[in-house]
Amino acid sequence: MTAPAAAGAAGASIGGRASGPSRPWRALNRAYHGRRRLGIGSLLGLPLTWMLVIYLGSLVLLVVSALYELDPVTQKPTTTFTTANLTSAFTEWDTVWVVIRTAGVALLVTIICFLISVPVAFFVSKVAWRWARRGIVVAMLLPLWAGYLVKGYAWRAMVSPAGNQFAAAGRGGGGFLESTIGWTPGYGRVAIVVTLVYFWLPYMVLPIYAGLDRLPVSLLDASGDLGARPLRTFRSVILPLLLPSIAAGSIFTFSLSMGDYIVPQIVNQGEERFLFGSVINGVLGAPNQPLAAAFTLWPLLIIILYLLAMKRLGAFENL
Amino acid sequence: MRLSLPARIALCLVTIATLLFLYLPLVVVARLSFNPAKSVAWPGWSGYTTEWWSKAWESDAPREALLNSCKVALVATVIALVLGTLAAMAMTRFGFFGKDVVSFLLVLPIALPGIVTGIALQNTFSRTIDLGLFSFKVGFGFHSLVIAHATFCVVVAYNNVVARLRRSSPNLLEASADLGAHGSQTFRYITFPLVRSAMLAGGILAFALSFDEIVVTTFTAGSGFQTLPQWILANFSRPQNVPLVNVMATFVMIVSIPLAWLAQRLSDGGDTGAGR
Amino acid sequence: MVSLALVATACGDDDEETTATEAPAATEAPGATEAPDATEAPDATEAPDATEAPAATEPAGEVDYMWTPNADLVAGAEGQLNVIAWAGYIEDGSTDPAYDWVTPFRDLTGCEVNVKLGNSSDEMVQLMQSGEYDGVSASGDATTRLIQGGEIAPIDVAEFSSYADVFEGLKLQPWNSLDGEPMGIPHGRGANLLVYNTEAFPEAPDSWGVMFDGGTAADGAVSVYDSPIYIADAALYLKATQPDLGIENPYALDQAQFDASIALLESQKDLAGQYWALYTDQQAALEDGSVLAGTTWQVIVNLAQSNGALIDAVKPVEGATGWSDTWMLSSQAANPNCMKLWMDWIASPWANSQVAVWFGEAPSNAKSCGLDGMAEHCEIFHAEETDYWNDVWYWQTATEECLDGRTDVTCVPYTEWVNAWTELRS
Amino acid sequence: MASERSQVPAIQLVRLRKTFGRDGHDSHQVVAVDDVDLEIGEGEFFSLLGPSGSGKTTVLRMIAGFELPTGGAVLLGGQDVTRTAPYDRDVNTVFQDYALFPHLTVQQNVEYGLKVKGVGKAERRRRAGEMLESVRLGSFGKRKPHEMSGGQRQRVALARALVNRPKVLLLDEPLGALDLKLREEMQVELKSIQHEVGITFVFVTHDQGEALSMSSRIAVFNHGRIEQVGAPREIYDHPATSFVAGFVGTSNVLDPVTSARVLGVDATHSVRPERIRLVAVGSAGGRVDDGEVSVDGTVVDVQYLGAECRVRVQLDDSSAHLLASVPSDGLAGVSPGGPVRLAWSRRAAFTVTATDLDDHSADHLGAELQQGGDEQ
Repeated sequence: MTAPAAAGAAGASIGGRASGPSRPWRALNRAYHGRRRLGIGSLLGLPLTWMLVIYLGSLVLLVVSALYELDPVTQKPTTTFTTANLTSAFTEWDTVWVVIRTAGVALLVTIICFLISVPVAFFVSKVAWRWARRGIVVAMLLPLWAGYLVKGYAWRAMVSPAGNQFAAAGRGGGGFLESTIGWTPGYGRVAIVVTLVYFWLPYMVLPIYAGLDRLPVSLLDASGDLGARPLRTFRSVILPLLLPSIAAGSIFTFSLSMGDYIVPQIVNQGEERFLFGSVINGVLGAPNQPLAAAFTLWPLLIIILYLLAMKRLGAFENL
Repeated sequence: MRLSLPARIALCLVTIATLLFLYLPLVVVARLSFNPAKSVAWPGWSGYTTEWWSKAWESDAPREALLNSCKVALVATVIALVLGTLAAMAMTRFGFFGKDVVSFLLVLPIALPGIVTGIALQNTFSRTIDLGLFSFKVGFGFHSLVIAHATFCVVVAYNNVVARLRRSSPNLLEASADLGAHGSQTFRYITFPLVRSAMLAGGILAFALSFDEIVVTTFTAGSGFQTLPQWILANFSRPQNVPLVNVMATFVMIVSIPLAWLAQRLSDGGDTGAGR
Repeated sequence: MVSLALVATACGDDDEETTATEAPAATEAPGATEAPDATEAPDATEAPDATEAPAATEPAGEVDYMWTPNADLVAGAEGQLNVIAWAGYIEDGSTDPAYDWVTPFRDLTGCEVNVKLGNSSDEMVQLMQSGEYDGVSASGDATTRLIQGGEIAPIDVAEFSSYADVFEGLKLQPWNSLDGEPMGIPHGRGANLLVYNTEAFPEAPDSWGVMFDGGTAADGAVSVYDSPIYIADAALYLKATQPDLGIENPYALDQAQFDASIALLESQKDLAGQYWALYTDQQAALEDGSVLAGTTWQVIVNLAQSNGALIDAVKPVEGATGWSDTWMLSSQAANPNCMKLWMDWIASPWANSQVAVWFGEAPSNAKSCGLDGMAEHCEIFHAEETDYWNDVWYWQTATEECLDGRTDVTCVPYTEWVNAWTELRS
Repeated sequence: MASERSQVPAIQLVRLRKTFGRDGHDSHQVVAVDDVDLEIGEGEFFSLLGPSGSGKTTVLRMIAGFELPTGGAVLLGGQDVTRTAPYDRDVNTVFQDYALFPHLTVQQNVEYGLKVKGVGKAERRRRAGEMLESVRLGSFGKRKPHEMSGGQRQRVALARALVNRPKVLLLDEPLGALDLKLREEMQVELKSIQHEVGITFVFVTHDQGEALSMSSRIAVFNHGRIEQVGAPREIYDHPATSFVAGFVGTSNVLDPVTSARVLGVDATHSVRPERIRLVAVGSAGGRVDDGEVSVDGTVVDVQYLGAECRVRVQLDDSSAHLLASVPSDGLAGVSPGGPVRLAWSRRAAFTVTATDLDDHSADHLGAELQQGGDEQ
């Protein structure tokens, strides 16, 4: 008959080179058994402390620092409380207008990304030859790796406008677009939007692709079987099911566009401070740290509200 | 869903156009790195020189910046992996009050615009923090960059590991304990091997994220420490160095492509242990 | 004199050029490395800024740097220093091997130089407030803020051998001293010039009216400096064109004067084709002809001309704003000895002349102009002409207490300038 | 087998209780296991049977040590292990999804338990090899789990647990993922393995047929409580409660009103369909034997199941339905809408305690009707 397991365990020593945990380890392991809170605490303690102390703490400090007055001569924050910075950030029409404009651009970028992503993702996941799918997905991902500045710089070289009759020798041709197709948006708003779309497009394509990939073909067939034309199927079946994926993608396209200030610097060659990021950067450099802190409350609020809205749509499970 | 042939062709064309849109600028930069002139004007296909490549090779500043970027990214990635994996294990193994808040907190650094994160961290690091018993100042330098980068890289590591753990059978850890393995053994023989490739994929992504970061870096880098993106940004405003920027940009692209491919493979593949 | 070699290297970095320029040749100093045709551009000789570069091809390495480091400071040298500087103020030969005043400094003192480029005075102040840097090349519109903010440590001139040679007119100015004590070492000065395209303006313009009134070929293609301090340029123009406003000093504006300046800047938006914050933006625009006139720095003119841009620059009749930069030591400097050595070095005759030629400004060290090949540079930049600088209004920080001595009104402080500029630009 | 063993039960559950939900908030709490007392003897093949959500799996997980009881105690071989960690219990588990380690080979999976206990390499290789042989997977050692079929994985999971020679083997619906044919094969195999190794098997299932065919004893769970413990025949023939009657096999449960009318006893009764005869169809008379009771009704539905048919009858003067299982060849003239008379032995009807059958198990019951009585 079978030897009881205890004998099996005793047999351990026979095998030599016992690999069981040493005594202190055993004690520690036993201490954790059944103690759920201890388990959660020791796993989550370090990351949570890090995020709370370093990140959330910094955000709180930032908000607090918006409440201090700026010394007009030395331009350093004083220890006097004031609400002037908040007033200036939230009631001055010029500021609010830039915020609206920036949110508008971020939304526009998000919508354009969405409009491009859906047909592309649909093609890759449902139409393209099976062997090509993976390749196309990787191909979509690779430019993400080329580096933010590299790509920004690339767009500068793309849209660089042609010189006029006063241009120096060799400077008449303009960038790639001008010299090959004879047209370029030039530096400015269009270039900003195009560049932002370029930057964040893969962030939208990927979640939508993943979402479509999870969507069984039978569902689409069923819809077609019930008499829905493809567009109807798209609107009534695909779109609602894709909503979490779209929401996840839009977090990136929206919030990354919202805070950008490098792109306007690279492809906007000194027109007005088009995006709010540039304004914040300008104020910070003024230097007016408290006012800059007050200004950052705008994107902070907008993004947190946006995140909460997207979370309701289930975006976080699709990030 | 049956699509008509024209619809399929249209979708295919949109995809091709998108790929062109994604790659054309990169090709332009790569081509410009061989351009004899120093401007961003398109040379056509006439001029060609490898002068900039050899200059970049000899130049100290970009090489040092590249090295700095690698150092920061490496250390930040390691920290992010530890924090992200711990968080992922906690979040998949336990249900607890405030779990939503934790996941929100983890996503926040990457979702908030870099300029907000940057200013917030700069503000904190530059302060002398008085805790009564002792006071300290984080200050700026290699360490401040690592802290900042690790903070927004955590979510990348976390996402990868969580995805892997969610795809794995929830019973694996219980099975291990059931077979007599203590917590430490279970981690060593089961949990770690399971998430290893996900960690590697997350690590590569975190590395790339850190390596490429410019906004938060601008705010949290100290004096005398320059990463490659900082070097590139600084040299946008130095006309003499524009060709070197092209070279470094092209170099980074060439190096990162195999890495990207590897990360993609690792995060897709791996055994999932779904049981059935 | 061994120092003949000094500007020789300015000719270029490859052998071909060094030998080719045996005879004195007009060179648009800094960038002329790759395009020999640009160096020979016929217009170049007419350019007032063109740097004379006699081609004495003496071997490098035997250069007399005309500076002996302070032994006490060298003894305490920390091995490195971190400084904030304007682009072009610190060159280690990586941009152009002919311009390198960092390597000799490192060899002489053992101090590595780490540079953070400041894109504007405002940014420099912000960076200095972080306390991370040992020093800064501060313009007059930054120094007041820095000194008042306690960022700057006073200097003991005895530690600086170069100080004695600095032009008297630059010493103990309001922007580089506190209560009669020097707060830094003057570095050089220059005027903000009016740049114009020589094709669009066959006849050189002589008034800032090109930028404010319009009616010229440059309408819609005017390039404006994107900084709050530019409000002073508008005020300076109003000072000449609307005397009844009573502007005495463009940095001392009461509310009415300030509002008039802002109104002028608002109307300028129709003429503007570019607001530049990065000097390369303006340089590129000058080269491709999208900008036909604008406020500029000499260094930009030099760089653009070396790329073949058909441009020139003048100081208009209304006078000009300008800068007198000062190297200052941070009160929180981690490497004070290296910083002091650097300040002394940069104001010494050889290094000072290198910077002046590269950047395109008047040197601060009187002996610099005595170096071979420097005479013409000093003449072009009016280094030794006191009169020239009379109508140059060096950047200063506006304060509530009017800088022109008025006591019956309060002036608009610089923070308001910043707010007004932010509003204007958004 | 030593006699002393049988005196100490392999497993004892004493007033075992488990609630889920937020601590300290009674209103949110769900009682999963409610004061369960149970003794499982050495060498038994014991099944925990019940619908999903009835608490049987939670009991199993508490025996294994994966869940801490909210109250009560778990004793293994007379020893209190209530708060002992899983790795310190002589118990092994076969999981529903097998939980094979995906990154390890089959051989490594089986060796795992020995390895973490420090058994030497040669020894554990030998024992794992033997174990794999005994589940007829001797040549599969180098494969990865995902390269195996469902049945093979199931046997690997079994081997991985048994190689540790546990005192008790816990099986959590191990056959649930297999198709019908394979499942029947494995039932036989499991039974023979249990016979061979002679250790206690605790088998969780919601499939009453499986439980009846394999077990030495069965505990029927409902709503966190044990409704009945007994040998399969006892459970089937004498269900203690209406729930057991309905859940194990198919049963007609007569409420007290109907019982009073038909049987003359005012209590809930249960009758198995196969005990009911069709004594008369239409006007044709049939004989009701002594000791039999009879009722009249109308045929609602006839379900053909091959060897037999199930006839659903609505009783006259009542809304109650009865199900009769009759041989297919005795169905002449039976058609929906026609009158019938049903009869059964008084001894076939037995009193049960009325317990509720929740919706879920009702569905399950419906499914059981399809399979008919072939489990018996």
